[in-house]
Amino acid sequence: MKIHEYQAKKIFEKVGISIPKEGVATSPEQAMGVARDIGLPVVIKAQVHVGGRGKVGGVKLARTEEEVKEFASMILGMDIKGLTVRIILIGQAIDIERELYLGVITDRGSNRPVIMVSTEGGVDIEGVAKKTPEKIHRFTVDPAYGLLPHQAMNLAFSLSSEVKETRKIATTLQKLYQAYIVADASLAEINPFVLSRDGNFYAIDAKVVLDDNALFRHPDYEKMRDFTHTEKIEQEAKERGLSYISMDGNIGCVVNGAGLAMTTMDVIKHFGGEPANFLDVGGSSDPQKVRHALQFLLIDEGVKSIWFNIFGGITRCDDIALGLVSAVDELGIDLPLVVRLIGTNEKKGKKILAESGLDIHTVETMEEGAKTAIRLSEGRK
Amino acid sequence: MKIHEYQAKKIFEKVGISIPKEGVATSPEQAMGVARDIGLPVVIKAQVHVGGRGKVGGVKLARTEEEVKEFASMILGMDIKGLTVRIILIGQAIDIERELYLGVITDRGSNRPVIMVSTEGGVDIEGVAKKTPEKIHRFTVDPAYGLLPHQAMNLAFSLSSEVKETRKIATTLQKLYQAYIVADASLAEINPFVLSRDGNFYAIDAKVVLDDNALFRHPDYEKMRDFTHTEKIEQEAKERGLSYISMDGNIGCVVNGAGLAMTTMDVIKHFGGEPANFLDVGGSSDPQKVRHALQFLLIDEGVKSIWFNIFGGITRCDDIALGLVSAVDELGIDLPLVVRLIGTNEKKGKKILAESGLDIHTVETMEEGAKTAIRLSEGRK
Amino acid sequence: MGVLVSKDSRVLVQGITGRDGSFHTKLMKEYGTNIVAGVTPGKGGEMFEGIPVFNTVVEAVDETGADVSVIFVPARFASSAIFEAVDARIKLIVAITEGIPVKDMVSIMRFAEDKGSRVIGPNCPGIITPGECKVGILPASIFKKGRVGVVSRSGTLTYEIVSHITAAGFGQSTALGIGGDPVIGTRFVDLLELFRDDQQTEAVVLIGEIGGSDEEDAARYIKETNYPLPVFSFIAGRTAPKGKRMGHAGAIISGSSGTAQSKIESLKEIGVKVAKIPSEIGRFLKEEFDAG
Amino acid sequence: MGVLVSKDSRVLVQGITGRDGSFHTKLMKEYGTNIVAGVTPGKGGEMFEGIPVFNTVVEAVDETGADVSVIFVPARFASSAIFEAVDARIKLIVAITEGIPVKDMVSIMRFAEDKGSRVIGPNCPGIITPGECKVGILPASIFKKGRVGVVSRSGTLTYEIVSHITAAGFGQSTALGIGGDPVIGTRFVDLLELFRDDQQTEAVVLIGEIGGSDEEDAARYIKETNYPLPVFSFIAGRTAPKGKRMGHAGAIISGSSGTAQSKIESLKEIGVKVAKIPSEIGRFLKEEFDAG
Repeated sequence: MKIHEYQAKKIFEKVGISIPKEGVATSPEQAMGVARDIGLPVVIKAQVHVGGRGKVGGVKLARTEEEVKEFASMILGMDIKGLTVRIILIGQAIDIERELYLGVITDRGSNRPVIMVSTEGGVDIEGVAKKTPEKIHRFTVDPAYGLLPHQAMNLAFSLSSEVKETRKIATTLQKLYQAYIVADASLAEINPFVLSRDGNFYAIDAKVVLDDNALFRHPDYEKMRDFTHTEKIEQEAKERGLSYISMDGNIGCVVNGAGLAMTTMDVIKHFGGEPANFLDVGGSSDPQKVRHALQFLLIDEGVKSIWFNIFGGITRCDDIALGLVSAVDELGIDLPLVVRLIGTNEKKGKKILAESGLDIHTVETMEEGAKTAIRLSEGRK
Repeated sequence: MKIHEYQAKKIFEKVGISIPKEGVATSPEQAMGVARDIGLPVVIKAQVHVGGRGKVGGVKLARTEEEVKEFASMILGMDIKGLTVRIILIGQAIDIERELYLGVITDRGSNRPVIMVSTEGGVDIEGVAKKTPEKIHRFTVDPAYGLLPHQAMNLAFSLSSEVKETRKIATTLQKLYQAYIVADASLAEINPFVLSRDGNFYAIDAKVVLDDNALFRHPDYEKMRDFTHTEKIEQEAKERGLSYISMDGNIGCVVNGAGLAMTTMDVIKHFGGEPANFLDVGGSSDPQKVRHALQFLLIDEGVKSIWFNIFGGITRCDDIALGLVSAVDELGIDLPLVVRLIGTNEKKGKKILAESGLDIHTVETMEEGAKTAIRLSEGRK
Repeated sequence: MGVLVSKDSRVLVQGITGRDGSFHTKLMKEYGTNIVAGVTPGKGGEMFEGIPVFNTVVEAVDETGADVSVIFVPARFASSAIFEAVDARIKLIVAITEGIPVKDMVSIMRFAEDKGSRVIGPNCPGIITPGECKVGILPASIFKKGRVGVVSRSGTLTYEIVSHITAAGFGQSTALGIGGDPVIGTRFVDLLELFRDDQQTEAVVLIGEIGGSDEEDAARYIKETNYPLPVFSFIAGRTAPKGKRMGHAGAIISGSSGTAQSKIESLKEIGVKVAKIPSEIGRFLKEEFDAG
Repeated sequence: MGVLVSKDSRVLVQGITGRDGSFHTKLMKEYGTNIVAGVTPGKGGEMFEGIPVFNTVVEAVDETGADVSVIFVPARFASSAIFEAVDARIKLIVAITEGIPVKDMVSIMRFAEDKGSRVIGPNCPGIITPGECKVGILPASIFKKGRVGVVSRSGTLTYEIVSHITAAGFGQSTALGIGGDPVIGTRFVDLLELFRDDQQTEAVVLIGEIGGSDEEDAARYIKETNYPLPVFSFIAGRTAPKGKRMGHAGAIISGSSGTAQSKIESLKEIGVKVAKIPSEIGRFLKEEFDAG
C-alpha cells in the first residue's frame, strides 16, 4: 500500500527522525492557518501517489501569506499524471546546505533488507543508480541482528567525514531501519535528507510503501488509505477476492490465476487483439465470484467480447460454468462469450454450458480462444 | 540490582502480563485504603529483598478490614532475616486452581537466556531442581531470534495439554522474555503463575534482578533502589570506585583487584585470622581512593589491624603509598598497619613509606602479611 | 528419481484439520503421497483419515520421522508454523499459504539458512514428482512421469504449460511452483542446480513472469556454469503495465526493472528458446528430442 | 609459540586515543607488540605514536591486515566496538572494558559464533605470550618466557600467582585473564584445549574463583579427554559469603552453586592439585618438574 508523504513522515516522527514543522490542508484557508502556525516562508507540496510532482508545478515556495493562498489554490485540484490533488502539505522552508539520500528496501535477490545511501539526494535515485552507480552505497542487513550501530556508522562515513555529522546520519539510519521494521514496510526512504545551513538534519521528503500482507497487524493504517478512482475499483475487486486491473483494449478476460491471466493478455496481443483488463478470479470455486468478475468487466464500456480462460485445478469447471450461466442471465449480458474450460470437472462444466441455451463459443485451447475473442470483438461498436 | 515484587510486577504489567489488582502501603491506614479499592479478601505481603518471607509470617490473607489493619501493623516493621519491612503489598486474593513456575535467566554455561518452566509453582524452585529435576523443563533461547511463538508453545505443552491454557501460557512466556530483554534483566521470574478457579492466569509473585552494567540505559530504574543499611554502605563505596563488603572478623584489608582481595581474605583465614571485610580499590591509582577505603574500613569498629595488600600493575605503588600516608595522617588512625607493596613503582612506594615516619610493618609476601596482621590484631580490644 | 520429493518422502501436513489442509490431504493421499503425520495444536492424539495428528511439529518428527512438511496454516499463523518446521529440522518445507508478511519471510529465510532447511514458496501450488509424490495443490491428472523438469513462478500457468508438455508426449521428472511473493525460499537457480544433478531430468522448462530478476539470474547461471541441459522458457506479462501489481506481490514492474522484455532478452542472449505462447513449449521439446 | 598471540600478531587498538587506550598502547608498544593500527571514529587519518588511526575497523583491517583487536572503548560504546571488530572478521578480540551490559555480550557472542571470531573478556586484563606479544594491561615485568600456560578469571591475582611461578624458576608460554563477568567469550575449557595443542606448554595453571561452573566444567573436560598435561589450580573465595558479589558480576555464590568448595572438590577428585595459598603453585611446579 502506498501512503502519502505526510503519512510517511508521521511514521518517521514516531521513531524520532526529525522532520520540519508541517501540517496538511485541503483548502487555501486551511493552508494559510497552517502557514501562520509554522511561520513563513513555507513549502507547499501536492500529496499524490506518483513521483515527479515538482516538475509539473506541484511544489511551491511561498514567502508571503498571499503566496500561500495563491499556490494552495493552484495546487489543490491540480491534475498530476491523471491524479487530482486533494491534499497539500505545508512545511517549514529549510535553508539547504546539502541533500542526502537514505533508504531501506526489501531486496528480492538476497531475501534481506538493503540500506542504500547517497550524497546525491533530492533527485530521482533510480537515475543516479543508472548514471553513477558508484555514488550509491549499499549494505545488506542481516535480519537476525538488524542494522548494527557500527554498520550505520560505516555507511555514514561514506556520506561525510565529519564525525558529528556521521553520528547524526548513523542514528537516523538506525531509526529509518526501525521505522521500516515496525511499520512492516517494503520501502522506507528519506529523499532528501537535508543538512540545513544552521547545522541540523531534516527528513524533507519521505516515502513509505507498506506490505499489504502485514496490514492485519496494523489496523490503524487502514485510515491512511487514499485511493484514486482506478485504485478504488481495484480495491473493491480485491475485497471480493478478485484481482482486477483495467486496460485500454476491448476483449474482457476472466481467468483463474495471475500467471495465466497475464498470459491470456499476452496471447490476445500476440494474435493482434487488445485485452480490456487483467482479471484473476483466484483459486476458489465460488460461483458468486464469476458474477462479481463480470460486473467489474462491464464497468468498462469498451469491452466488445468476453473470454473465459479457466484451467481447473482447485477451481472446478462446473462451478465456473454455473456461475457464468446465472450471471449472464442476471446481468443481461449480450456481448459475445468465448469460453475455454479445461481441467477439474471439465465435462460437467461443458455440459452445463451446452444445456444452458446461451450463445457461447466453446474453445479448447488458448490460441483458439484468443483468435475467437478477437474475431467476435471486431466490427462491434 | 534486586528490586521488590511490586516493582517487578510494574515491569511485567508494561509488557501485558496479567497481575492481580494490587497496591503498596507504608502504613496500616494506607493498607486499608488500598484494600477497600481492591475489595476483600486481600493478601498482604512484606516487600523485602530476601526469600522465605512466608515462613516467618510476612504473608497474610486478610478477610476483613480489621484483619487488614491488624496484619498490616504486624508485618510493617517486622524483621525478616535482618531486614526491616517498610513497604507492604496489598493484592487481590486469587482462588487458586493450579500454580506454575515460569522463569528466564541468563545462563553462564551457554552464554544465552534460558527459559525454565515447571508445574511445581509456588515453592522454592531450587528445591524442585534438586529433588525432582525432571519436573523442570528448560529451553535455551537463540538470542538472534528471541523466544519464537512455537518454542513458547512447546514449553507450554509441557505444563498443560489444554490448548486454551497452552496459548495463554505461551503468550505469557513470550511477554516474560520480552520483559527480561527490555529491562536488561539477568533474571525474570513468575512464581507462582496461577490458574484461578474462574479460568484466568495471574502472575501472583514476581522476581526481577536487573543487570547493574545496563542501568545507564534505564535512568528511571534508579528510583526503584531500596537498600538495606549494609547495601547502602556497599553502594556508597561503589560510588567512590570501591568494592566493599563488611565481614565479621577483625583484620581490615585494602587490596587492588577482586580476585586478590578474595584471596587475601582466604589467606588470613588460612593462617587462623578473621578478615573484617572484602575491599577492592580497583585498578586506578588515585591516592584519594585510599583515603575513602580507610574511611569505610573504620566504620567497622571491630577492626584491630589493617593490611594493605597491593600488587601494582596499572595501580602504581607510589600512588598507594602517598594516599596511605596522607590518609593515616588526616584520619588519625592508630591501628597497626601492615603494608605489602609489590609491582609497578614498588621502590618509590617503599621509600615514601620509610620516609613518612609512620609505624608501618612492611612485608614482602602475602603469607608474611597475613601472619603479621593476625599477630598485631591479637591482644587488642 | 526427480528432485526434492520422491516415494521415500515422509510428509507432514501442518494445519491438517483446516479447510484447505483437510481437503488436499485427502487428494495427496489418493495420489499416493506418503503422509505420515499432521499437526494442529490442541488436536494432538486424534486421527485424521488414518493419519496421526500431533500438537507440535517436534513431536510429529520424533514419532514419525517426517522429513517434508506442507503448510496449509492461515496467513496470520503461517510464519510461526514455518519457523516451527525449520526448528524441528524438517529438511523441505512447502508453504502453500498466501498472504504471509514479507518481513516474516525474511526472518524465516535467515532461520532456515541457520538450520539447513529448504523452503518452497510461500504462495505456491507445491511440488510433484509424477508417479511418486505430490505435495501441495497441483491437479494430479495433467502430470505424467518423464524427463522434463518444470519450475514456475506461477500456479495455473504451470498447469497450462505442463498440459502442453504432456500433450507433446513428454512427462515430467519433477514440476513445481516456487511462489509469487517477493521473498521466496527457493529460486530458479536452485532448481536448475538440482535438475542438473538429477539422472532423470533431460531438459528444463522455466516459467517466469514480470517482477524481480530471477529470470535474469537464471540466465547468468546457465551461462556461467555452461549448463549442460537444454532449457526452454515462457515469460508471462509482456503486455503488463508498469507499476501495477498483477495479482500477487511479486509480479510488478517497478521502475525500469522486472520487465518481461528484459527477462526474455537475457534468456535469448544465452541461447535459451523462449516461447511466445504456451503451446510453443511442446513444439520446442519435440524439436529438441526428435532431432537428438 | 604459546597460544592466541605471538610476534606475528598484528594488533589493532580500538579506542586508541582515549585515556586508557593511549596509555596502554605505549606500554604494549614498548613491550614489542606489533601494533599496526588504531581506531577512533572522527580521528581517521591522524597518527598516534607512529600508529595510523582509522575511523572504522573495516578500514583499519583493509589497510593494515590487523588480526587481533584490543578494546579500550568505554562501557557504553564498547559493545558496538566489539560488534564492529567481529563484523570486520578480526579473529581475536580482547575486551578490557569493564561494565558492558550482559545482554549485549549475549548478542555479541552469538554474532561472534556466526562470524568465527574469538572474544576474550570482557572485564579482563588481557593476554601475554612473554617475549613476543602483550595485548592488554598486564604488568610486563613479572612475566618470563617458559613452559607454563596460565589462565585466570582474575587480574591482580594472576599477577600474584605468576610472580610465584616466575620466582620458582618457571616461565609462561602464554598467560591470560578471561574476565570476571557472567558472560565471557572464552572459558577455561577453550584454553585447556589450546594449551594441549601448543608445543611450548608443558603444564597449565588454572586460577579460578567463586561463581559459575567454569572450574567444574574444566574438571569434567580434563577427565573426559584424559588431559595429557599436568594441571595445577588455585580457587579464590573460600571465605566469601553467600549471595554477595565479590567485586565483579561473575564472582557471586548464588543459591547452592558456585562455591569454592564445589570447585576445589571437583578438581581434586580428578587429580588436579589445588593450592591453599598462592605460593603453593610454585612448589607444585617444582615438585612436578624436579621429579620428572
